[in-house]
Amino acid sequence: MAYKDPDDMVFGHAKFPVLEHWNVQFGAGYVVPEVKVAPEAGTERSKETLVKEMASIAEQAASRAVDIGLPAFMLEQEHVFQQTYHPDWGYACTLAQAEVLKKYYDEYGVRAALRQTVGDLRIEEKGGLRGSEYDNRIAETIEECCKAGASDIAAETMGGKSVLDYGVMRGDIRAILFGIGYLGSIDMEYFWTRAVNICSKYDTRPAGDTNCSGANTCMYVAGGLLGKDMSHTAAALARAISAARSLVAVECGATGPLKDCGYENTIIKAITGVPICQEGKNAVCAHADVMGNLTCQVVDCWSNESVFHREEMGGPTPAVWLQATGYESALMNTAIQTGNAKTLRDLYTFTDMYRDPQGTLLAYPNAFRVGKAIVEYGKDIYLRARAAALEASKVMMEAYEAKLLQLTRFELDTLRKYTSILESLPMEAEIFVDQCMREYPRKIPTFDPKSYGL
Amino acid sequence: MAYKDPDDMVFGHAKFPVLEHWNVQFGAGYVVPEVKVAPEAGTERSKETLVKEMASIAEQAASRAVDIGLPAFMLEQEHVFQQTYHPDWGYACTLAQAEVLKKYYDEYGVRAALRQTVGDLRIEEKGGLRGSEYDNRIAETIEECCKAGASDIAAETMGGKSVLDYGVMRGDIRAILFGIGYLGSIDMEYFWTRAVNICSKYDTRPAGDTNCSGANTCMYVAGGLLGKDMSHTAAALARAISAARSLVAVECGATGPLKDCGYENTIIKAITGVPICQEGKNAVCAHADVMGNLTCQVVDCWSNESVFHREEMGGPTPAVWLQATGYESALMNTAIQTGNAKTLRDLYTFTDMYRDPQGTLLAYPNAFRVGKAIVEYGKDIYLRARAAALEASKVMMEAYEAKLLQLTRFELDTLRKYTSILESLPMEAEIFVDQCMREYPRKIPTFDPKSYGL
Amino acid sequence: MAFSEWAKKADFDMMFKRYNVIIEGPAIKPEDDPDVKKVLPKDEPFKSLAMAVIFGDTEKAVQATKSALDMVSPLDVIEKGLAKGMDAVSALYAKGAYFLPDIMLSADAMTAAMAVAEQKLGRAREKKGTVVSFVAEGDPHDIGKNLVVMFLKANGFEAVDLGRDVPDKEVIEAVKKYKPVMLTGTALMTTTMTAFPRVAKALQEQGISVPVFGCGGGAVKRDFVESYDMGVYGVKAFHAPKLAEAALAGKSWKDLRKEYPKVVGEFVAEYADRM
Amino acid sequence: MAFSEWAKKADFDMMFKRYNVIIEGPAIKPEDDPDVKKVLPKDEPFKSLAMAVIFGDTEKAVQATKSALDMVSPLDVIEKGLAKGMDAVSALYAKGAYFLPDIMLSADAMTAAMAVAEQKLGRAREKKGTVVSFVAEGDPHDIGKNLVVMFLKANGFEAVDLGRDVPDKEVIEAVKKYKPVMLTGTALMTTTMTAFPRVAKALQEQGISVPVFGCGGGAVKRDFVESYDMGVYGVKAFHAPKLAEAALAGKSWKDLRKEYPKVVGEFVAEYADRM
Ligand code: B12
Ligand code: B12
Ligand code: SF4
Ligand code: SF4
Ligand SMILES: [Zn+2]
Ligand SMILES: [Zn+2]
Ligand SMILES: [Zn+2]
Repeated sequence: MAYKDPDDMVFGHAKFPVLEHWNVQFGAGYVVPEVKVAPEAGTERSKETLVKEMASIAEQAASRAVDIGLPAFMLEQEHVFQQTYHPDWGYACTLAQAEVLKKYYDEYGVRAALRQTVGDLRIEEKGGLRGSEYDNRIAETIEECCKAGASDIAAETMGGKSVLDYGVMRGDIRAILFGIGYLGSIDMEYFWTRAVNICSKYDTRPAGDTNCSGANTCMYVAGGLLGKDMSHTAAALARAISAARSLVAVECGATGPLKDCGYENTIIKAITGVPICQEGKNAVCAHADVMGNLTCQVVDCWSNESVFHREEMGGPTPAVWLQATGYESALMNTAIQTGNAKTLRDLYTFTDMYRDPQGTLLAYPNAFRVGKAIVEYGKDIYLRARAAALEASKVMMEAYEAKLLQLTRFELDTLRKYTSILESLPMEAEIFVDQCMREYPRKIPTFDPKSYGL
Repeated sequence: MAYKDPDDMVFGHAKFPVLEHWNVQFGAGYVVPEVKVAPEAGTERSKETLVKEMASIAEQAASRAVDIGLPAFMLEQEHVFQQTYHPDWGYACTLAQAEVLKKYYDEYGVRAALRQTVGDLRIEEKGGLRGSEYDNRIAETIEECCKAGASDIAAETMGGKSVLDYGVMRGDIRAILFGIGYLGSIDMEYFWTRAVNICSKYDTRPAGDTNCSGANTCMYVAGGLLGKDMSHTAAALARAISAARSLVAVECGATGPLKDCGYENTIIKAITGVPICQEGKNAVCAHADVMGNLTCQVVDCWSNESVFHREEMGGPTPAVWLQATGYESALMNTAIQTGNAKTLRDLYTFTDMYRDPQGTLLAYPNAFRVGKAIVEYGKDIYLRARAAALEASKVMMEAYEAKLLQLTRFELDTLRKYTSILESLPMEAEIFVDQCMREYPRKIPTFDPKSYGL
Repeated sequence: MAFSEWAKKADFDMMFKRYNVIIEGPAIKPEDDPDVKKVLPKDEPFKSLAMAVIFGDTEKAVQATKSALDMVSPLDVIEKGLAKGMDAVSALYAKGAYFLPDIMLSADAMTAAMAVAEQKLGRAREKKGTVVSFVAEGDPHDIGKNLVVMFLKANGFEAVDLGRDVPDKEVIEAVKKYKPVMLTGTALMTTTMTAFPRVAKALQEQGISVPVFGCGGGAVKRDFVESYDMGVYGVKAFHAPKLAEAALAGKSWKDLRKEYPKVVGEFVAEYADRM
Repeated sequence: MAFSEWAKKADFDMMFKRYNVIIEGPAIKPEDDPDVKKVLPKDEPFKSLAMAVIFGDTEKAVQATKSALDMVSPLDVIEKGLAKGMDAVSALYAKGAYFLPDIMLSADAMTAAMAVAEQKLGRAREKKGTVVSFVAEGDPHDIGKNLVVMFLKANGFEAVDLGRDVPDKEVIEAVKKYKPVMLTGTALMTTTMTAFPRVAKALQEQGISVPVFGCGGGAVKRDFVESYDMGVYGVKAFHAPKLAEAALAGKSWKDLRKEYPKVVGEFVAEYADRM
């Protein structure tokens, strides 16, 4: 564990800060606001139109940063298919944004970071995850983005998705554990070893990877309090498991700041001390979650998540949303500067700690506990993922029994049932994998064991 | 002054809380989130389409409130022209929203308030402010909204606009003082005596009035740090003056919660103790301001300002924006419940206190000072408005001299120049009015003295 | 970390409310639910068949089917027994008493039992109709599409699942081949949903008309879908079978745009102006 | 209230930066600004005329005009003197060295001085062209329109100001009457901007064509304006004279849509994809 005591964790501070060009630090004593806007529909039709779209997003964001006095910001661009599929598009789009940020940095001294999040185009059932055309193009595009001036590279890889999806639909916690915890971890190692390698040749950080395809899928399928597709306790278990999986990128050399939608990042920060991005109450136009404040608790870079690129009454969305995350970051930075960071942190946390079981799990003292459970099993990707889920279950049951966390019958039933299934799983990875391999390849047509060296 | 010490003011608490139906209290120990969405273009074409639009906004907001666990919320609808011009439209639109809120209140127990903000259709140069067709229709529509179940009525009246606009364009501080402070106050008395009277017959509160047409116009014309249309110190002076003007509604019997865009509300709360709505960092899609956090400092109802009614990736805008204000309110309510309200308040304030002179002025200890300057002159609408501006000037100069507030040459020059003009103005209202009446009717063709009984 | 102290003094009701817990009535057995009662057969062997589906118990469903087949016809087993169970499950899902995995398990039980009945029947029971489903080219987001396919199957439709990242051409080929009563497209990105108007146009140009082209997914919004012919904006996956049924009953895409909330039988915020 | 203590320990640079203060260069006199130098006449009496306008000094401008008229023609006074001063003011505004009230005062000085010159001339100097401006029906927001009118006037256009809350019919009548080179509409609300397409359609139906119909204001966005013929989305009020000049020079609304940033001569975020 990078931290001895969860109380040592606070927003804007990481054990291992990261420095990127144009003078931006993450985790070095201040929170950086992030903005992210998806290209307008239709701009993907040609390289030229997409490049212009990228420049326009950058320009709109940077000019607002200056207009409201933000000391620093990060611009993230999540690649659409074409940006990653054509490495030369990836290069040109990144370059266009880098030029804008550099101009503002030179003119005003505003610190600016540029994140390129490549798209994970790989499809298990179409060529597999390794060595396919899609796979090779991703590697090429990462390199082109580095060349063009990206400050860091992130991704949201999809290893284990086929099995996870099956698990979600059937409420099969073993499939969820196998999909995210085991298969996901294997693919992460493949993907990030390579990505770290490429980035190391440039002034570009290999930032990290979120389990969007797993834990976030569960969170969005679970939905709000009235959602009827997945139990919120089950989504919380998936989240705990995902921490063991997303940790792999850091083990492979990713430095952070970890990607914004990794709600598991608090756990990974507790273990490794790398800075993290997060999203929450200023990402309402993109996602609905039930913990808008809690995710601020130990954040180093505060994001809005992708929104439509269009005009609002208050200006174009890159401006408007940077203003939203910029003001929240300013509040956190004020708390840091005045010595009130821990109080504000605890208020953020407590606001959502019992709104929903997912918040209970991720509240930083509890997240810390899950982190500890993970490291106890070292590099055993199966056992540590299982331990994470079991500790998460304990956390939620304790809160429920203390009458702090209220649960519906459905939430409580699934929690109990899944816990006992998890407890009954074998203590050796080999046996577990054996069991899974007997069942899932048969039941899930899109699952390609070769993609994981199985 | 309702408060002896500015430190006694804090969000969620007002000296004189207001109770509205469906069990909503303002200023009674918790902050209520507000949401407001403008009808989609084209829905104004018929009564039927507008009524449906209103119901849909209400339904989308209420269902999200429940989905993320908000204990209470306020829905505000700022009337478009047709809603106020046709009293029967006003009735039907209000009724449609009231029915939705009542349904959710009955089914889930979620507290809900419904504000109807009538449009001030009156045009000085077309029939004048008093007794014109437009004027009469406003009164009728207020009554219809009360009948249909509005929880409260608000407005953004435009008295003094003609002269104010002239003042803004020429940088004429005397015209600004005359327009907002003198003419504005006269019209407020006319408008609100009547509105209070109508509301008193129903279970509907007369909430209050913001100086959108004056101080906000200045604020938006001033724009961001790089704006080049109006000095930010001048906009701050206009704001101080507007407090003396917006106070009139309360003197006429308005109870609050005062309207969200009244950035002068902190001053009025200090004087009168009524609860207030405010907007700021969650209103980015509507307005760009330079004090997104500060406006939370003593708020009782936290708003998003009007946005387009459309779909975001995270849902329809009524849902999305209620989530944004709902989460910020939840943070404040957590601070209240855990005994940290004052710390959070001060963090909000300090974040923007020196970002811009407008923030310096409105920081609650300074706002309190301006309030005191106003009450010293009792009911003399001219002298108290002038005193407010002079005290505001002092506040800004002190902060500048203490090297806390940085000013550009332009900001400093205008502040000095305007202050000396204000100082040189006569100490009797009559003389001041005389001077103004000799100049402005001649120079401003749209100014109609009869509208103010002059 | 003052949480335990804070928890003692804070009134949580002022911070949040778990409405899902608040509105939860007493636990009742599925078969006691009034909406289930309406569809549940009263007589044996149908009741047991339906109940096995309701509980998502594959083994029991197969067992009950086997013994029922001694008494009644395979078609009756399916239509008066198993299918009624599935109707009950849909009702429970719609009201929030059942959740997605429950439906999946029930669908599994239904499928297994039906296989037994069809074996006796000597052929597959006729499906209500065929629907083709795809995820747009360049788009990997397929959970929504998977749900659509699942709900269609559970409701007796033949659902042809083309997968994700499907080139326009393949979609058009499939429509030619299967002549579906409905085509469904899912896209979650601004830059992939542009496939829908392309596909719609290509179909028109080739003179192929599909009664309904249901389009949905994250970034897709109603005004976008209504900007090209055939498109009907789909909000929830479980609306898909209702749309398909309406199409079978002769409704056109124009009708469905206008009557969406009526067709799916519930309040739909996205169509609030057409209620 | 711990503000004074906080102020001592806080590093403000981590909370905010006042970039307007940071980038402010040393105070220079307007006449020393390089862009002003480019347009400022070197010789008297023109230099004094221009300088009086630059300083927004009505008295001096009138005075200087009176004495200049003894030496040079009224037209030269206006065109080689006063107008150059106004050009300098525009340049200073565009770069942020001058602010709105400065421009207004300069415009006042210019107007007063011009009146004197025109008196000598015996007639009003010819305006560059006529522009008609209005705020849409039901909309009281008129500051943007007022700015547009002011900038047009300051740049030598005849600006017919129809006011706010103007019925469509009045707009059309005015266009018929004045045959303007440009019509400008301002609307700040979603529910009033719908006047623009109505007006555009009515004009077309009556066979009246306006080279350019510039539309702007709060809720108005480019895609909306480009959804009807003649409309050109106007971003900043001070762009209005540049658009009018381009229209005079023969550019159509189609050209202006494409070349907006070039025409107004600066980066415009709203047109970033057309730079
Ligand atoms: C989970 C998720 C992922 C997962 C998907 C896993 C999976 N198995 O599908 C993963 C990690 C793979 C992923 C990847 C990416 N994602 Co993603 N993802 C999401 C997320 C959070 C949820 C999507 C989801 O599964 N929702 C739940 C399902 C059930 O909903 P659904 O599909 O919409 O279906 C519902 C309805 O729409 C309806 N429906 C759907 N179709 C139809 C059809 C009919 C006929 C009917 C009736 C109904 C219907 O039924 C369902 C409800 O019952 C969304 C956020 C959002 N707001 O949508 C982003 C989102 C779609 N992703 C986004 C992005 C940017 C990406 C990436 C490009 C990021 C990157 N650069 O790496 C990559 C894709 C890379 C690539 N290959 O190009 C953006 C898209 C932005 C844009 N450009 O428009 C979104 C909108 C998030 C955001 N706000 O930024 N993502
Ligand atoms: C100040 C203001 C007011 C003032 C206006 C005072 C005045 N003298 O005009 C007052 C108080 C009167 C007012 C009233 C109302 N307002 Co108001 N108001 C505003 C506000 C804050 C600023 C507007 C402003 O003056 N901006 C500064 C000027 C300079 O900007 P501008 O006009 O857009 O012009 C610029 C450009 O657009 C451009 N431009 C404009 N036209 C043209 C044309 C050409 C050719 C070119 C090149 C350029 C160009 O030039 C200018 C820049 O250089 C806006 C917020 C916003 N985001 O716009 C809301 C806003 C317009 N108001 C709003 C509302 C709802 C109202 C009310 C209806 C509220 C109510 N119910 O009482 C009332 C109107 C009642 C009625 N009669 O119907 C909403 C509209 C929502 C909607 N439905 O679309 C807005 C958008 C705020 C919001 N987000 O909620 N308002
Ligand atoms: S969930 Fe949020 S983050 Fe993950 S892909 Fe999706 S959008 Fe990007
Ligand atoms: S400034 Fe904000 S509030 Fe005032 S009219 Fe305008 S919008 Fe309504
Ligand atoms: Zn993500
Ligand atoms: Zn993300
Ligand atoms: Zn307002």
